[in-house]
Amino acid sequence: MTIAAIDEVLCNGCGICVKHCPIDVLRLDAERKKAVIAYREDCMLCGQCLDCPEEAIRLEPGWGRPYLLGWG
Amino acid sequence: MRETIIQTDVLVIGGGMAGCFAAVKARAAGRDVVLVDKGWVSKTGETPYAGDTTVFNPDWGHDLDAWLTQVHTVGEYLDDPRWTAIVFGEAYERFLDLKAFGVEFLEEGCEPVRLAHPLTQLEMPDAHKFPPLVSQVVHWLPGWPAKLRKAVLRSGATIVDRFVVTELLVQDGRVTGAAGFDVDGREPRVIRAGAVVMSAGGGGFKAIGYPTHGLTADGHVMAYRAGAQVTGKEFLSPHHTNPEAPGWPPIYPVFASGHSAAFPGAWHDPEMVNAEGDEVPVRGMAWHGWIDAEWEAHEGRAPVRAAGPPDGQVRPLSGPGGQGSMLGHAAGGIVPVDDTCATHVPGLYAAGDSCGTCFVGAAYSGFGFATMHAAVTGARAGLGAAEYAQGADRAAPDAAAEAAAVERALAPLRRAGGFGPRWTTQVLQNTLAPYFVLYVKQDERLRAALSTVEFLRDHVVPKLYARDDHELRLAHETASMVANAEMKLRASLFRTESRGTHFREDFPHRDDAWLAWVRLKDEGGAMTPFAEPIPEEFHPDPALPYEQRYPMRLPGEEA
Amino acid sequence: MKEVSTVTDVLVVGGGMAGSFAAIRARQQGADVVVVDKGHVSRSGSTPYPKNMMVFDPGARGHDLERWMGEVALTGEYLNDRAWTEVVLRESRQVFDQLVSWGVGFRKDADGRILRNWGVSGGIESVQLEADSLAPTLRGQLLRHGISIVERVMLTELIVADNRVLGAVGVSTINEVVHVFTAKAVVLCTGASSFKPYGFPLGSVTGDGVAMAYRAGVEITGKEFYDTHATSARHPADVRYLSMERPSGQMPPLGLRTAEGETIELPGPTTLLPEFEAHAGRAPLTPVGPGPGAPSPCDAGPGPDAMVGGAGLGYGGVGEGIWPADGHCGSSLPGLFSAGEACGTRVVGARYPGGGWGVPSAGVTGDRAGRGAAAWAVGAETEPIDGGIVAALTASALAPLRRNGGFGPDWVTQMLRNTVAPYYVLGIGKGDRLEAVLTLVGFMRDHLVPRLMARDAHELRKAHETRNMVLNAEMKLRAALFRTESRGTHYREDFPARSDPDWLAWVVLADRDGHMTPARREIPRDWWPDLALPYGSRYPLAFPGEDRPDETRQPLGAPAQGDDDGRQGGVAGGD
Amino acid sequence: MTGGREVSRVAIERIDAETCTGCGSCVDSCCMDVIRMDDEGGLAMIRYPEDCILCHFCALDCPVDAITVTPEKTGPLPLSWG
Repeated sequence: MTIAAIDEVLCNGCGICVKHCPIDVLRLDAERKKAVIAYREDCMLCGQCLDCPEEAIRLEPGWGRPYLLGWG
Repeated sequence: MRETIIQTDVLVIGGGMAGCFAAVKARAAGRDVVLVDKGWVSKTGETPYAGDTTVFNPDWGHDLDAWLTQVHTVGEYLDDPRWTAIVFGEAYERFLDLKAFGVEFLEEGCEPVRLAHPLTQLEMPDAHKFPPLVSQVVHWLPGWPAKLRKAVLRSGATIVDRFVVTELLVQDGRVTGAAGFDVDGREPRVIRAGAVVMSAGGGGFKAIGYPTHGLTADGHVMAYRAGAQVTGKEFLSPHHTNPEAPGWPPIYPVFASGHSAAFPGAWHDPEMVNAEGDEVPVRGMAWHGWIDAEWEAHEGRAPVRAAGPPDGQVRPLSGPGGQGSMLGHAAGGIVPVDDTCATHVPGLYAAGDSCGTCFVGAAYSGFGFATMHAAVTGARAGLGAAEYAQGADRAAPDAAAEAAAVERALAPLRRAGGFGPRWTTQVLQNTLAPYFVLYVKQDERLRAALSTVEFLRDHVVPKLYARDDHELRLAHETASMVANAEMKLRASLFRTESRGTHFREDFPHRDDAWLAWVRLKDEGGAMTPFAEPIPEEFHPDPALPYEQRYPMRLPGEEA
Repeated sequence: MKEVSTVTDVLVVGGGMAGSFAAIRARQQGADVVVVDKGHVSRSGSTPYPKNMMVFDPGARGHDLERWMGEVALTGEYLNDRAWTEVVLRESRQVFDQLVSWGVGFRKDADGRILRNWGVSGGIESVQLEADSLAPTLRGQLLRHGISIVERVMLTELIVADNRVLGAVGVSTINEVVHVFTAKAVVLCTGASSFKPYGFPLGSVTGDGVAMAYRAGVEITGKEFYDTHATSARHPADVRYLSMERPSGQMPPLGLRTAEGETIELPGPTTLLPEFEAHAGRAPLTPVGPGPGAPSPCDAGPGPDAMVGGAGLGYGGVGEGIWPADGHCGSSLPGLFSAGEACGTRVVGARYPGGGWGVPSAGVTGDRAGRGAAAWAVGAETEPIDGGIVAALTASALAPLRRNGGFGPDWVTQMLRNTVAPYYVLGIGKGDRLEAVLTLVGFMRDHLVPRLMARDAHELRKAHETRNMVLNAEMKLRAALFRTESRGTHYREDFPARSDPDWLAWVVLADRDGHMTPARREIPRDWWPDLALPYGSRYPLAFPGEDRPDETRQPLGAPAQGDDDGRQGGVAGGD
Repeated sequence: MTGGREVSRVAIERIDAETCTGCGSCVDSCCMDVIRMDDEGGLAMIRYPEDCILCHFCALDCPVDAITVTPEKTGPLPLSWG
């Protein structure tokens, strides 16, 4: 895991992290007005979501990848 | 899905430093401009990671010849001094542009603080053998990329974020626009344009540990498929990472602080110690490490430990963190045919890391070079495209061809099944990541990897499928990476010598018969490499002994 | 550096089903026996997992030797060694009785009768082992028979002199201790060869015995065939999520649903059909029916789930391995015997018929190898071993531990797995792809393996396992390249059909002057299929891309001569 | 080398020190030598988590159900040579 969590309480739904993520890991939940980790497995630890004004996003070290066997 | 059509004079693909400059300059020339990015303009590609840029200015006591000599020698004579001179020559104007955009620089009094080349502050074993590293950098202050974006908006250009361009539209041998889709699942689009600027950055393989994440060679591949030539693919910029926690800590906050020169050694790992406890000889004077660590591993002396950024802690190095990371930094890309960054395809212009000016040659000797190269080529491509768009007589759009292009863009979404983009990307990385493929190269290993890449190209890529719009983007990125892999392998096989960051175990020395650029072009559907000779006037003096022509010792050349 | 020396008559390497039978039989013949295992006897290898056991019971309804032989020949596509098939069939009952007498549990019906199920391959019957009964019982029997067990010791090399095996050298996996075994006879019961796959519990089965035997100059066979285990795309590493087979005795799926929603019947437990479907672009594949079988403490699987291949990566299984030179599983190297999945009896041929052939084959070959080794030991003297040889073998066994630097076994294993794992290498082969991968494996063999390093005894074991896996990869690639046809679980896109009679032959690999060299062993003519029969009747299983002018589409596994008394149904678990 | 801390959070996840009696059955159960007894407390410890192949025998054999195994297993990136 790399992007660990988005603090639901702190997140103000501004969408900056969604905009700044270069690989579309984050999406905005329109109803709840909260950013969500939509594609965690694609996170590459670039850290741009740390631009979050509320500091609601936590990253973790360690890069593991689920084994993708045989075929997709 | 409904298909939307946008009309514009100039379409700019990719919203980093180069794309923003292209948009602003084309707009200033009076053209309508649309700037699209698969991410968020100004926060995409390498741009947000740039802590500084290089500015050549005679009034600051800079000597052009000395700057050119630095690049020429470290780049091992594969630079194109004509472009190097253009980039340095226009750097100060672009610097003033940036200030006009509102970008703030670290200043003392009213003068920007100029820092010497960081390597001059390090003990480099062979330093005395190289010409002095005279290039300097200036630092912008945090938040500068947002100013770029604002400048584009102020210019009146239209920004389309989160839009993935999948192919260029070509009609009667001319580029007439592009087609793609919106990653948020809204309608696919066709963008008709009088001219297109490709500024989509370099090409990596989604490596961990260096921010080439979104850079999947989309621009190179689209241009190549449209008939452009590509160069510099045999070079790479090796970057290492920490195997216990690759890519950690994330480097963006450090870069974004605007003080990247502040952290020790950056990616050069100047003090590497091998498993025997011996210091690892650091080769050359390029900013990015060469294959020092890879060679130690190859010789059975791994693990190699070094002080890693950004905290300078000593850790075992792992590599290649780059996994064939970028093309030779700002050295390779789409071949420009003139100084307006026009390409072999009328109507297509290239800028930034997408543009193969070869201005640094076989190794990246600078610091802040890439950003300035992006600004200068971006501005030139923007103006060139604007002028072309003005003169271009627009043929009636071929609606059928446009619809077909959109269908190709959505094809993976239409397939019920096939091969997943993540699996395919992993298989590709597994093929290219081993240091003994793209770092310590050798004919039969390169051919073996190529055979796998050809299988992926012919059998897997046509069957890529996507469950949603996000995977649709992944599928197209995967297809680009597979094509880019073929480019890197073919160029590496073709250059039967070693030079710069291209090292062949089976041809371990420079061979001045190879004072040529390797270019790739499509011939009857076959990717075909050929050598473009470098003008004699740029050759090193053959009378000089090898060691003086090439101060960097390649593996096996140590005295 | 501590060195432990052990002298015995018979050294049995590997403490699974085959090793237990070999050790106990040899002991019963009066030989001193030592069993050495790199793990813990009853928990290492594949013995903890089998669910079914084929038992041929003369006189029992439907137990017709001729017809059963026909079944195996048909599913094995005539590449089974009929002599061994018959031996295993005939002696399976003794093995079963022995297990029962030792207290191994078999599942019974309400009336206390042992459950029987008809095998997936039509009319072959098997019984069901109770979960987690076989291996612990065998361990108890080894101890009861006064056999000394040496555990957590990995053997790295056989000691050979004057064309005779004199013992073996190994290292402890927990501390820096070298073990030197002097033995008159050595029985390799080290199991199958895999590449530490995910999703099928073969992590400790790395072909160590086969590799040691190959390096000692004996012939290896059956390497071109592929293991077809698949696992769950959601949790590919977890055996409980095996979609095709589970350790719990859960039923295999009757079919697969493709991405297009089409349901395809699975013609048997071990075909390349899922690979073919994926290769054609119809993944993801979902197993359908019959759903969960008998629950077991191990069965936490969520039921049918998108399936991916490659789980049993490299696993050869029954009948691939060291070429048996005689009926006692001896080899071309005097004093060296093999049994179980390390022994290349080719008992089931080119494709596994399902229904539990692993257990009886291991029992029968273990029994015979044990007797053979004891008989040899009785007539043999304990030869003094040249200290120089031992010193050299010891040095190479410890070499990875002595290196300051080099390549870590995990990294090299990862490189190897990344290279051979993709289904389009060993599963759906093609000349150029096999050659390309062989190039990279050759680089690993020549450049990486000699520089393997280990930080501790645990990594030392892994370093030697990695070395053996690289060798096994080369064997599989060379054998697959050599067999220029498709047959059973060996498929070549560039040779998509069986080629009779040219390839009615076995492939053997041996070291010839330092080069791995494949060769043919002809199959006796009277074991050939009737070449007058139409191709489709000889080979009911259709390969993609093969030209079947006389297509009959006979479902695979149908009784050979249209004999049908409703025994179809594929209700047995996997092996 | 492994893919990092990630690995220790997957496959065999934890052995509960409170519950573990130090009987060692899990050490015997493990065909991959993942589990060892620690030198101090004589309790079982996860020593080489990256080698866990999720055979589950440690958990199945544990008389006091002290072992947690998760179905997740993430793989190390093939980055590190030595």
